[in-house]
Amino acid sequence: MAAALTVSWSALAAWPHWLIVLILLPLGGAVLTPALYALQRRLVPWWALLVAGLTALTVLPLLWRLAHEGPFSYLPGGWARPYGVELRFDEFAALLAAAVALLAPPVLLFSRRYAARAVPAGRLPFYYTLLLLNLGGLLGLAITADLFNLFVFLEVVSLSAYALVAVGGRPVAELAAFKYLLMGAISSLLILLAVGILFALTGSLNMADVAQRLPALATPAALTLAAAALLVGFMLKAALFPLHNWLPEAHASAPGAVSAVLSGLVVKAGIIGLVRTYQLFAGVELLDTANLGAILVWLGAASVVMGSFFAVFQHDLKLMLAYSTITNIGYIVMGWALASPQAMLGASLHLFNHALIKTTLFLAAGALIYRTGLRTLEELRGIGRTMPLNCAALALGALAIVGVPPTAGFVGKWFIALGALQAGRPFFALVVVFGALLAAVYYVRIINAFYFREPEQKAVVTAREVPWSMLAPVLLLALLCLGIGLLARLPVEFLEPAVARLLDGRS
Amino acid sequence: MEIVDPRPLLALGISLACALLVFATGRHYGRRVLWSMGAALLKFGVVISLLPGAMAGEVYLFRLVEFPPGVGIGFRVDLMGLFFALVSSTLWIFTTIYAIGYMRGEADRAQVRFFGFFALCVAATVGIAFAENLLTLFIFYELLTVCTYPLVIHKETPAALKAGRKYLIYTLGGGGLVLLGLVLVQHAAGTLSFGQTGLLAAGAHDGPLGGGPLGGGQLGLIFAVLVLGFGVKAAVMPLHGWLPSAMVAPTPVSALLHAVAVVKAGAFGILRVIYDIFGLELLAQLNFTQALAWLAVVSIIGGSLLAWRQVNLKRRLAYSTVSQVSYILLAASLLNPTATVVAIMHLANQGFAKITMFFVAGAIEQGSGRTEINQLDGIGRQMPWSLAAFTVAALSFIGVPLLAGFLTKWLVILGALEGEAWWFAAVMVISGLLNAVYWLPVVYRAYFRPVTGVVADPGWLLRGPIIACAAFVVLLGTTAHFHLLPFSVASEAARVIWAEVAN
Amino acid sequence: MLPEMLLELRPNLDYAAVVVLFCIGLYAVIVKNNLIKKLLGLNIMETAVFAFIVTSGMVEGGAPPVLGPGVMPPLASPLPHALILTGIVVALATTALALALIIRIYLQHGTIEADQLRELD
Amino acid sequence: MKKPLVIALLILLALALLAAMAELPAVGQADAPVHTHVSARYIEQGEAETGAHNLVTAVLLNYRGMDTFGEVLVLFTALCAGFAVLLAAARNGNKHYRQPPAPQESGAVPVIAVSPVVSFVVRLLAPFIALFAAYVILKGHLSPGGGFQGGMILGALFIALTLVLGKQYSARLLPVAWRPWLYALAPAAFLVVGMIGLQLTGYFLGYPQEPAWHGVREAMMVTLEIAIGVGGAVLVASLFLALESD
Amino acid sequence: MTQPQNIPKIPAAGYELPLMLLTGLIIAGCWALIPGALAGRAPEFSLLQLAPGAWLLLRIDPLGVLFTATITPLWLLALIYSRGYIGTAHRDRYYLVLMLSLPLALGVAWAGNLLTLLVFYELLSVLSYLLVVHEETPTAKAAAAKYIVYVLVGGSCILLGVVLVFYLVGGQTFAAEPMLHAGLGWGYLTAIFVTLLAGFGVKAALVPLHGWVPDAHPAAPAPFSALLSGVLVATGAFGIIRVTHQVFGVELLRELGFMHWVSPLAAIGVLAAAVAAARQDDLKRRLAYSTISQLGYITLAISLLGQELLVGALLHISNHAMMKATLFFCAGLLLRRAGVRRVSEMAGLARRLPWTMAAFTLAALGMIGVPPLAGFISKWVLGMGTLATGQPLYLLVFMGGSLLAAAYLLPVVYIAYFREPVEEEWKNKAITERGAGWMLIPTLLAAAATVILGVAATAPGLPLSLARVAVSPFW
Repeated sequence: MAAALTVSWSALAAWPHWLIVLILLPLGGAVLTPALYALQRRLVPWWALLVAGLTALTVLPLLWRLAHEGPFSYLPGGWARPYGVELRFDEFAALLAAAVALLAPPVLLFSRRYAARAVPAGRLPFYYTLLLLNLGGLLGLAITADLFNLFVFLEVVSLSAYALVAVGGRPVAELAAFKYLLMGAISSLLILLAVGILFALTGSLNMADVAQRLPALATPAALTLAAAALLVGFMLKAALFPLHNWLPEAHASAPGAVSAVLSGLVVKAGIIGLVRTYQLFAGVELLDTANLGAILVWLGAASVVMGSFFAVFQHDLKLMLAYSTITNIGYIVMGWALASPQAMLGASLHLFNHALIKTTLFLAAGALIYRTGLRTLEELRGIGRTMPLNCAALALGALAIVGVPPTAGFVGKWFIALGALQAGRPFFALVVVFGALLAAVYYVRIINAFYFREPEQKAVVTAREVPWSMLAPVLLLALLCLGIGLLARLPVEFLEPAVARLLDGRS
Repeated sequence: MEIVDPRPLLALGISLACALLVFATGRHYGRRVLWSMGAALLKFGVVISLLPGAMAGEVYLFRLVEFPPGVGIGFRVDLMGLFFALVSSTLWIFTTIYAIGYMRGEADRAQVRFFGFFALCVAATVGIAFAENLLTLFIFYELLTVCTYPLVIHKETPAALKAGRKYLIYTLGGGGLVLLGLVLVQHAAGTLSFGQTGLLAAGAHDGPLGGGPLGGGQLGLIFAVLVLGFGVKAAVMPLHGWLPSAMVAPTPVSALLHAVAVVKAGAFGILRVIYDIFGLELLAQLNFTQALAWLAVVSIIGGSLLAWRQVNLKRRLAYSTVSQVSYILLAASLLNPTATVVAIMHLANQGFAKITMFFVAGAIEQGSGRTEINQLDGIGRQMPWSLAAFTVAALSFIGVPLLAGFLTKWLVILGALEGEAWWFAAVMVISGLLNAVYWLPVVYRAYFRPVTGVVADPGWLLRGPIIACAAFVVLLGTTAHFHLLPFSVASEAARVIWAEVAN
Repeated sequence: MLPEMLLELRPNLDYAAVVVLFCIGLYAVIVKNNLIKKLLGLNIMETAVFAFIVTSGMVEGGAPPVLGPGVMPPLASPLPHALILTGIVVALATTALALALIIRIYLQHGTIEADQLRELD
Repeated sequence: MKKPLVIALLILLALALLAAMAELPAVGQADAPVHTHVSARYIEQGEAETGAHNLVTAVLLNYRGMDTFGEVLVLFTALCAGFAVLLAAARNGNKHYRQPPAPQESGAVPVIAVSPVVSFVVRLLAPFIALFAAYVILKGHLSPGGGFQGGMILGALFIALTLVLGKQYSARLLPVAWRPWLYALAPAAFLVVGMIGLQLTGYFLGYPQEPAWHGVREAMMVTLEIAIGVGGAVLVASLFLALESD
Repeated sequence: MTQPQNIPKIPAAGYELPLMLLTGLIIAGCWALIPGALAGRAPEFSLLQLAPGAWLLLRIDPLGVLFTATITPLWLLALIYSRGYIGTAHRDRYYLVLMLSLPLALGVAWAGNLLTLLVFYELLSVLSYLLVVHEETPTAKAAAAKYIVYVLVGGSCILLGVVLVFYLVGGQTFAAEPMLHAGLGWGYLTAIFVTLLAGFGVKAALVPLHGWVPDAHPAAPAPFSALLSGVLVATGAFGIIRVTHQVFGVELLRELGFMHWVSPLAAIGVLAAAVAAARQDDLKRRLAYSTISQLGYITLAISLLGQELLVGALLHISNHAMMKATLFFCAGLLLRRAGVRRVSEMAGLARRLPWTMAAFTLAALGMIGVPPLAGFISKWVLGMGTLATGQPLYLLVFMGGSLLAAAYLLPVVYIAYFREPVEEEWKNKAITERGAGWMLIPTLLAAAATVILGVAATAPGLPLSLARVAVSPFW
């Protein structure tokens, strides 16, 4: 039985086109959404959910194949590398793909009732379209192995993200979206500039090909500029301190489900970009990657501390969560830049886990706002009594993001801290712990306000649990926050070889 | 001999189930009481059922889950942990009875929260006691922090909230240090599992992705981080600030903080650090424990001096705890078999005596609303049973023979002498005297000052646990040579620890 | 150092224009108060980058890469052109969205001056 | 205070950029990697492999078809984004969201009184402009030009007509019921063509190279060109209409 | 002058008689042990293990038997006396504590090892607090507070010493062989000696540590003052004997020479306390200083390390107990019957309280050492012992002490008998011994015992013979 299952799985996974299907599904689904809306508007949320579900299913054979065969490529048009565009499914792509696959269905299910209220009716089809485009773009960005193609998908992601921030129609959100757009456009330009330089230097756009050709070059300044432009560009996208200041407003003022996607997934595009940058320049001896790494480590650490520090002083629940994203991006970048096996492993894990946890938190926060219309901790006092399940999910998410073992948040931080020691830089282990403490401080504030304060607002007293279609995804994700933590050895074993490969490529 | 046995998990599960049941159905008085008492008794039964086997040298293991490779949650019952679990589960019974009486007048909602979180705290304590590795210990240590918070702020007054905040800041800070230590240990040793003579003793292992060799400085850092981390909960002197503030909580909570769980958890953590993480041999070479011993001395003397200055009974009790718990640290840092016995034994000695006093303080407050020492004139005649128990506990702290405290004092001094450190012996003597200086006036007032005002009868729900705990104080002081009673468990635990060194 | 650099730059002087353009655009984005002007700055930057990439595909004396009778190598590289075509579309899209947002902001707040918008918060 | 600082920083940035640029292969140098590596193959075999005389089109639609697929997606995204931002927010009934303040000046697009001369010229030229657009689109894979360029011309024509003839007329030019399908046209065409390619060659967006299939290849590429053109035109036109909607 | 009390009839609590009977049985039991002790038997009983190797252990050796045989009768006398003396206030507590302290005192006497000694000694001391504070007047409270501080500090010192010994040689039983030996190192031995001597010295009113004595005695009720002076203080001396002879051993002490420091201290105590006593007007204070002085005798005797001297010390413990009890009983009678505390107020009281003053005179003479009373015997043995050890200088101290005793006790007698009473003050008041039988009988019994212990000193079973048996193993 088990053998038969295995065989059929491998047969299924062997179908070569899953990788392209992975991006065609959400993108195609998005393309058809406005038309579907015109035909039968009530079906649109279900349609989006169906597309997301199918996409999620598509990830499974890909993961299976990756786990058994290692990274593999797909060549659209059949053009051999480096002449065409290559898609490549490696462990890092898989991380983001898995995150998208896991989170998209709950977010879309949540959106059905939520968006009906939070988004003006006329904009609803475009809300779903943009969400699907965003997810599809993220998948494309994750799996592409071509520099320019990366840029294109990054633009799909960014453009949809800008619009999604503003889709709710709140004046604050529109300003925030513009700010986000400006920053995002600059970062895109920097990335494009870097792509141009690399192209001029190597005549190629395929990442592996470029990475192979770069070490032969004798142009330190150009290489440095390319690397710097890529780093700054992706750091902006990832909202690393000190390039973070577009993020809090944008993420906080967007509708809840959008915030979840933005904080959980879209900033990870920047991280994936950083990974790719690292892969590009890992072999370049002319470039002092250690120095760049050192800068990134410090920026990551600063993000951790500053993000938490700002979050401590926020009153708006979603702003807190947004600042917390900066902190967690800091963890990931720090882990990556420490460049020791365990730190990289931790950063990779945290990439996925943070996506999960932050989505949980934003959805739960969105549910609170959906019921009460209130956003600040002071106003939401005592909400734990009237919306106990939702608040329990939020509390579980909070525990996870603080990094309380055995939740999902713990594993990543654990390995990052170990990795800091492994790299011989215990200070950064201290930063990890300190960041967790600061996080504990502001998440405790949230829990305290929700559970241990008397309700003051009428909306809080009369609130009741959100409908099941919103509550179910929140609870499911909250349980996953715990479950993924408990099952963390699977991703660890999955990622260890990838990290080892990456570091081998360097040495 | 290691045996896989689910009973540790069962003990934990009983408390957890109790918490869930209370939260779910606790609005009904009878059910609340039934769940709490049932779970307390049941858990005591489970824990005590582990004792005979453990005394016979069996070690019960139960690994629950392993999330990153080599890092997981598991339970392991060795004698030291079992002793701690026994103390806390015994005290849980008494505290539950007392709390049922004490909280009678409170709103249902408050009671549900109280009993629910109380059960969670006790669950966490069992988790700490039975932790198989440092991570599990840490998880439950933090769970304890989190679950105690609602209890500390029970009254929801501004003062209570402030105290709760202070408590959290301190203990989360301590937790952070422990976490840091956790990472450092994992990095240095490549494992977190207890049950060997010193995780770090073997020097450099290879972690999952490779580790590095250890130097004295690194070990010192680990030691300092862990000891200070656990020291926050153990209320070691510069880190003790939260303890007196947390006195705003209702009495059963104070009992929980001081006797059943929290402070003990810190002390127990330090015991684990010394005996399991570093191991006696390594520490003997490193000389770190000297520093810990002096830290403990500062707490012992300083705590007493501060207690002397308090005019509020519960605050005096609180500072007294600062002093008393450091006995454990002092004893543990002496690194010889006798001191090891008392380091473990004092967990019980301090627990029962201190809980008696807190219960009495609570009964007085409940009956008459008096909280300051100078209001206690003549209370001994109005509440003869309670104050008799209080006196027994006070005398125990002073170190009067045949009471539990004498045993502690005796063994710590003996341990100090064995460790060629007579000055610690002197410290113990001075501390005993200081205890007399601030406890006897209270007793004196209670008995020899004219009666003032009226006191309501505390009722047997309060009086019963008080008397029982005082009886335990006497029992602990007189039953050293009976098999399966606390002292023999503690000394067997110490013997096992030292037997490993001898091998 | 500077003169040396300029000397080295001489064959790449075309690129210098790109750099200047890029900086001008960035200047506008940072300093200009009007959101439209910021957007224009962004467009200038985009243009600079496009110019850079197209320039890199140029070849001395080369023909456009459109084959046909009489077209002789050397040909300019077709790849940068293709990239830029996509790039332009992206820029168009960004600009369109930015303009839409500016319109919304203007409708909501009655101004598109950055400093006044800051005060509104 | 701020400006000099920015200028100083930008000069520093410019120097850094210049330093990097100086190291790049000289402009126009024929043996630069840009010309010797990937491009060389495009130039040498592009026509044979793709059937396009215009090598830029060959790259766009064949070698790097994915990029162009991305490009149309960006267009589609921009379109949706524009709608998502611009479509009336006031019409939603949610009390929790602040209503936008009444615009201080009426309308985003002022009503222009169109002179009869302009109106006449536009109407007169419209067919020719449309023809030109079609030419640019269809000719693109042979000579300079292409779908996008043609689409822009078409879009501009639409705007001009709307301005001149009014909104009613635009609804006839671009029927409301068709619009969602037109939005989707370009990416959907890529999907379909890609799938046909998949069926024919085993690769998404693959084109059959056997001489017997050249016609099909041509058809596929032309389809894409038209789709891109229409997509571009629809983008420009729709955003223009959306701007006016509020 | 305090107002003479109007001799209230104290209602019986009902349990006095059973208690007396019980005490009588205990006395009988203790006395029944004497033959065995004379035969040199020392049975042991283990009670309880407190800590590993640390047992609570009873060992009924001749020394212990001697002590118990002497002190238990005092309890009976005190009980009887209390029936007449103690009012109804806090009476239950008083009797409870008094009866509890008896077994504790037995425990001290029979303690088989240092730990047991410490345990019973500490419990006895702490419990005594309740008796000192009995009257709950401000002076009583202050005195009791002072007492408890001294006791606890002393107890802590003892604890240290005991743990040190335990650490060095384990929980050894008291035996003829000393526990310690020179090989343990000078530092440890010094520490042990200092802590133990200081600890027991507090109780034994060794001079720099005597501060609580003059306060506690006057504050306590008379029957307990008698026990305090006769028994509790003596437990300190008893402890010192155990320490010097059974923990260290004579040889070791000689070798170490610690006693050269103790003897002068004790000698100063004898003389200085006597001088101080002479200066007191409060009778019980005067008696208290007398106790310090007399305990000085005992300490001095112990410190000189001679066999005869030790016999004399033991003898003096029992004799002094009896005489001092008599004196305190008399003081109590004077207070209760005449309302008199001060010596200067006693003028002519002998006419109204003839039996009382007769007993007082007898005991005072005994104290001074007039033959053939008890005091003479012990002082004679002490004197002989001093000469035997070849330290005649200290003989002078003993003699000086006696002389001074005469100086502070005889004036009391003189004033009571021969000074004319101030008529106006008390002639109309009913100062009489009638109805004071409960108090008078034990007083007279004690006085009689003073005589018997002197006259029949050499009878077997009386202290002298027992003391010789008890001491013999040490040499």
